[in-house]
Amino acid sequence: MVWGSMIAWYLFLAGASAGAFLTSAFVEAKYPDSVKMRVAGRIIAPIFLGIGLLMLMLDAEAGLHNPLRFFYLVMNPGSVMTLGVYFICVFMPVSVIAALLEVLRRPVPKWLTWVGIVSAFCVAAYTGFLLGVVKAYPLWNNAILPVLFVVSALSAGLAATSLVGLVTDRERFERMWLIKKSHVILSAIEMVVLVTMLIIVSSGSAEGAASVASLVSGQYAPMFWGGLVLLGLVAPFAIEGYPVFITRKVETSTTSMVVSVIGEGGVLVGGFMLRLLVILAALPVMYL
Amino acid sequence: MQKRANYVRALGALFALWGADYPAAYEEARAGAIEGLSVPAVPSAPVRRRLENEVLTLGSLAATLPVESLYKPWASASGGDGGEPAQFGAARNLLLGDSAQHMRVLYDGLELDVPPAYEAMPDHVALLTEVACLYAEAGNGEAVRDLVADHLDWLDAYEEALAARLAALEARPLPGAQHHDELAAALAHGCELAGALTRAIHDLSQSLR
Amino acid sequence: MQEKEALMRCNPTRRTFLKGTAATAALAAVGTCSVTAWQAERAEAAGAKTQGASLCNGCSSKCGLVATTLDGRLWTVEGMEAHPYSKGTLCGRGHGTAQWAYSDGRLTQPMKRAEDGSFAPISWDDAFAEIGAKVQEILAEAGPEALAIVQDPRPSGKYYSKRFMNALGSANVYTHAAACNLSKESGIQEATGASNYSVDFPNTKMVVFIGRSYGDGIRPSSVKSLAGAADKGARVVIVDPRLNNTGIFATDWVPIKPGTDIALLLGIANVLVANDLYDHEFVEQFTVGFPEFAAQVAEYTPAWAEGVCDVPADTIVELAEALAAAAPACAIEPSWRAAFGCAYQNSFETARVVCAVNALLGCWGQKGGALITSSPKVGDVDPAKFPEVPKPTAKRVGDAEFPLALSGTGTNLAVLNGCNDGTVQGVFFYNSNAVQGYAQPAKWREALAKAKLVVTIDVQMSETALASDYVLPECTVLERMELPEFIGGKKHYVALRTPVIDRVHPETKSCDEIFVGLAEACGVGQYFPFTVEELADAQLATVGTSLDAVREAGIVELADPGFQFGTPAFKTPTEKFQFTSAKVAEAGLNPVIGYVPRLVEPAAGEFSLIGGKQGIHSHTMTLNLEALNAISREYQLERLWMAASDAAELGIADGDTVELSSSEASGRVAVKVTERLKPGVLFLPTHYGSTSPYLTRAQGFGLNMMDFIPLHLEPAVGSTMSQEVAVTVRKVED
Amino acid sequence: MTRYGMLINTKKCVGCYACRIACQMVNGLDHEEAFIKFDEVEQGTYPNVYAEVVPVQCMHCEDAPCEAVCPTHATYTTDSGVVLVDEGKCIGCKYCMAACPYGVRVQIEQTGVIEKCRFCWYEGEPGNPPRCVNTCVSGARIFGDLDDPESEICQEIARTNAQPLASDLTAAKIYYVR
Repeated sequence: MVWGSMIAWYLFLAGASAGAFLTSAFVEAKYPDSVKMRVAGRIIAPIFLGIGLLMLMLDAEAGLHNPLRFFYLVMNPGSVMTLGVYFICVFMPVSVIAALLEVLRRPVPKWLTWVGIVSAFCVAAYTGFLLGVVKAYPLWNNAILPVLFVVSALSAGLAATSLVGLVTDRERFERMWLIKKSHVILSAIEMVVLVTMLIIVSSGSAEGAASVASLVSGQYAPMFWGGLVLLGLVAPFAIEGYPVFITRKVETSTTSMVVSVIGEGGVLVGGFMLRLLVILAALPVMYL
Repeated sequence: MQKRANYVRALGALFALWGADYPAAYEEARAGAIEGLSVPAVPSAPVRRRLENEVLTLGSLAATLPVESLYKPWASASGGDGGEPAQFGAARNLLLGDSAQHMRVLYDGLELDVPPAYEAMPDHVALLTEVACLYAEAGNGEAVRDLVADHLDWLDAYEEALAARLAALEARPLPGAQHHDELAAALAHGCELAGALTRAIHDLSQSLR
Repeated sequence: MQEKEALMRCNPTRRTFLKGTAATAALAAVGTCSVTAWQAERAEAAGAKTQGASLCNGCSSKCGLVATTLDGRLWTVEGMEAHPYSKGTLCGRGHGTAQWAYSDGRLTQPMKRAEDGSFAPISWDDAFAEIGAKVQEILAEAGPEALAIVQDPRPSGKYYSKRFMNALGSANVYTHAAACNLSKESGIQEATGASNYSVDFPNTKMVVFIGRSYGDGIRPSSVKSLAGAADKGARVVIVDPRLNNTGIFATDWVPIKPGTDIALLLGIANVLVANDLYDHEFVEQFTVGFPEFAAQVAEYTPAWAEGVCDVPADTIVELAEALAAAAPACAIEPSWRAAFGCAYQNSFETARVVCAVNALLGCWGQKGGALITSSPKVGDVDPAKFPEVPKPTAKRVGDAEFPLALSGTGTNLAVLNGCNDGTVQGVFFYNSNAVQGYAQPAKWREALAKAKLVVTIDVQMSETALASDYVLPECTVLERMELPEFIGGKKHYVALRTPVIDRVHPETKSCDEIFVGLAEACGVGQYFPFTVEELADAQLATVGTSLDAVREAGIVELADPGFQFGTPAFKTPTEKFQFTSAKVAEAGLNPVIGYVPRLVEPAAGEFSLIGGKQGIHSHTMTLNLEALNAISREYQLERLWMAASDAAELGIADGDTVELSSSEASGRVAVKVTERLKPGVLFLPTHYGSTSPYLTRAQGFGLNMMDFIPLHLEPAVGSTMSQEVAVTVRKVED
Repeated sequence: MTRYGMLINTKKCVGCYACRIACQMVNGLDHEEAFIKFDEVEQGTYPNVYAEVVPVQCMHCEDAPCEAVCPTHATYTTDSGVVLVDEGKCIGCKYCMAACPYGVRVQIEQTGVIEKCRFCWYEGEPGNPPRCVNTCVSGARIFGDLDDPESEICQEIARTNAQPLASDLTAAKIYYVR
């Protein structure tokens, strides 16, 4: 396979950064008083994206040797990566300004948040289309992958921001039912989308089936079942779902705190695993 | 600068084939040692002989020579010399690469001629360090900096090559135990020497910045 | 070692490497030229580009090549258009071996072996002196017959080694043939009086390959002519346990049990004779011994043949009838090493049967048939300048025991036996890795250990060099001048190996310089008072051209030999095609061409092991070249081939590691499971398994087939029976 | 206008790797970097087996996926249909390596640039012929202008009805006789 973990990190961090920004916008709208989470979201966004871009540059050796060439990245609008660069050129400054304003305790103007929301969605989606347009790999070349990446980005961003919220502002966080509900829903949606993608890809072509097989039962099965499905989807779904749908009461004990942290962490690990496995397990269409 | 250049040159000279009178070369290297830079211990005579006959001689058993061309692409890949790129452009482990051609141009400029034993290796570390010392002695700091940057940046690759050769020897020991131990000691000593030289060169280039 | 130099001003005790006093002005000049500036400046100024012609040394074809150099450095290599073998193209080896000159794996100075087996550099003068003294010692004690030389013929090598050995009074001059095609050439010699023949591909309707693969043992011209014949719709039959790379041109593949090609051919001969499909006119007029042959061949029915070689009887009948129909524009191809060059106990006889079938088809000298062509001969040169070397009195060691071996090559295994029983005490090897390739390496090492003096002349530290007392480094092919190479065939040519680049290592010498040095050291210098240029010019003058003319053109066409189709004059004692040969009878074998079984018959559970060449390697010489080694590693070409059905039975999957073992050795290697192989047979490419620690990229890479082969010499011919072995295979649980 | 293409006749290719080495030499590649790769294809079972070696290299597709996805437009197509990489612009992001269905793009270790067969492009002209065609020992390769019906390549394509390896994947300009 061409790409490795560096690009997997980049795709995950770009998605999570967009998700974090969207979460903070959501919190600002629904829970104006939850300041800590909002600020956390807006600080996480530029940091994650910054690290992601650094990873991208480290992986592009020729660019690393002569950085001036990165300015050429805007030259081919037909390429999804160039579109991604446009979106990032909007989203990165917006998220940095938003973060600065939050740090200096100045209000973040509405229009800026809306620009951030739109560009965040675009960044999250672009990471999916980046792989989606490549006809050579059936595991990538399907309509569902971008959707899966967006959902995963949202739940990863939410998890990252909630993690901070959980640790710093526990009481209020426990009462933000909408956040906790959306957590569960996002995990559920991600599971459904993932399953449908695997089914469609494996029925699409022989190489698609082989890629899925290598995920489900082959070489990558342990990482797929352990890392992505259990730790990344089922565990968070159960951990978040239990208080929301079953006991319907506010958890305060330290054990539930630890369990929630594990749940949020699981989502993050699952998010990275998803990108890594999609890159590594993809098998090319045979031309012979 | 002069003192550091002398030390680099003394260490570089240790990679040449001295035969019987290597002790004089070692004393001279130790005498010029710069504070804080360790000088490897003098090896025993048989180990030194192994080092010369079986490591520092082309075509010998564990041949790993301090010649710049071996650790750099043979010719500029883009073929920027008014013609198609070279037959073995980017290949390594080949003698008389671009670095050797450039050193020959440099020697001609300085009216120095290369002894026959080094005709295939004008970019041998012994010669490179000697030219560096000549430049330093003439007070031409800029030339020394150029030379160190252009032609003395591959010593870590050389050290790795020596270490790899030692590992290969351990993996497949020679039948003669005594021969094996002496050669292993020679390679280890070679690594030490290369390490000392790398540090000395680094120290020299720092002092010029 | 290093002579003392003028003391340096820097510090009086220090020794200087760079001679001459540096121009102080230049030293102090600011803005000296850095590498990047120099490269940029060099980019504009088009460097001094020169082109030179030479002959590749990748294999014994010695194809013509044109090398382009820039500022004295090799830049690109291409095939020479006018050369009959390369025809403007160059195979993989040609490009790879051009890299030798600059390779880090080269021998750069004479080496001498110490008691503990390690090697240390020695100067040329000391080496010559010590070797000379040892040779004098042997001459005094055991006489010239105790000296011998083994060489893989190259233009200068074959002349100088013979002249050197004969000057010392010894007739023991051998080529590598005993491990190459000695049986085949000796067989063809007994039947037709010529040591080889070629198929007239442009006009042929049908050609049968016995084990030979133009796609693996590549000579560009033969691949082109076969491609041309296939394009014209000629029927190309491949008789080989393995569907080799010539399969792409084949119309049909006849998988056969190894070592039984003789049975298939006799079956065909039986059908031709029994059904009266043979060329009566040719047989009556131009052959002797046909009645005895016909009587004997009567019993070799297709049914009998099927029992021996496992090829269905009706396939044999069909092939015979197809050949008869296509006759005389058809032929059995002479092959090279694979099936009966030096393989089995019946290799010599197989070669004779091949010629017999061609005789029955009446295709000798016919259009599309088997052609015996001439080669240009060098005239006599002025004896004053090039003194005659007296003919040695004693006969060559091994000629008595192996009378059928070609006089031009002899069998070099006689040297191995000679070392063991003391008749040979001093051995020279030139351009030959005998230890690794000519017979089982352990046996060679054992024998050479008994010799008093072993000297190897090579470009790298091969296994043979490791078993020697002295190793003398030759400069590589693009750095040296050699004697003219005369090329025979329908047209005659002469080509020349000229130095294209300056010598990279001044301490290396060319073949002629080495032999002159050795001769002077051994006291026979008076037979070498000339340089290679003078001799080349003299030789070329005898064929109507000159050194400068050939050096300029790279290759010159000589006087037209006036080749005509039609039955050739057979230079046999009877001046006819010999179905029976008196010389074979004298050697104690059945004079009439007939059946000889193979020596080793694999039992149940055992496999036959066959070897073969790959297009990017030449026997054991090229594996350490990085360009070629990288391909072998990337495509895992060192793997042992196994038939899919056998692999299924043994539970072995493609890529598994197995342990291959025979009575002589065992070793581990990865497996290639394929349908292109007859079950019961394993194929191992014969380039791998080097044991020389000096050849870092080759050592321990794959297995060396000769390690597995017991030492057998073919009766009366003396070639090594390189495939008489039964092996077993076991999966290795990792 | 000219549209350069190549014909590879796998019925003549004996798998001798000469084209790979010649290509490495003329493009100054290291030994592990190769613009040509070889797929060995076995069809049928013993003893009716057909084995061939298929050399695969950049197909200089007219709808080149690598050019489409290249963000810096380092990959471009000349007006004579040869797909090239402008080494000065390539950042080594490897997107083209992922997009190429034939997997023939190679990262040059020395510069980090992603390169491929250039038809021996030099000073505005492809090789005359490219070195792999020039050194092919069995004449399995023909290079020429696909727009010129009289050219040797067009006539050979017509005569043998040569087809690209996978016409559904890309509009490749290397035709194979198989």
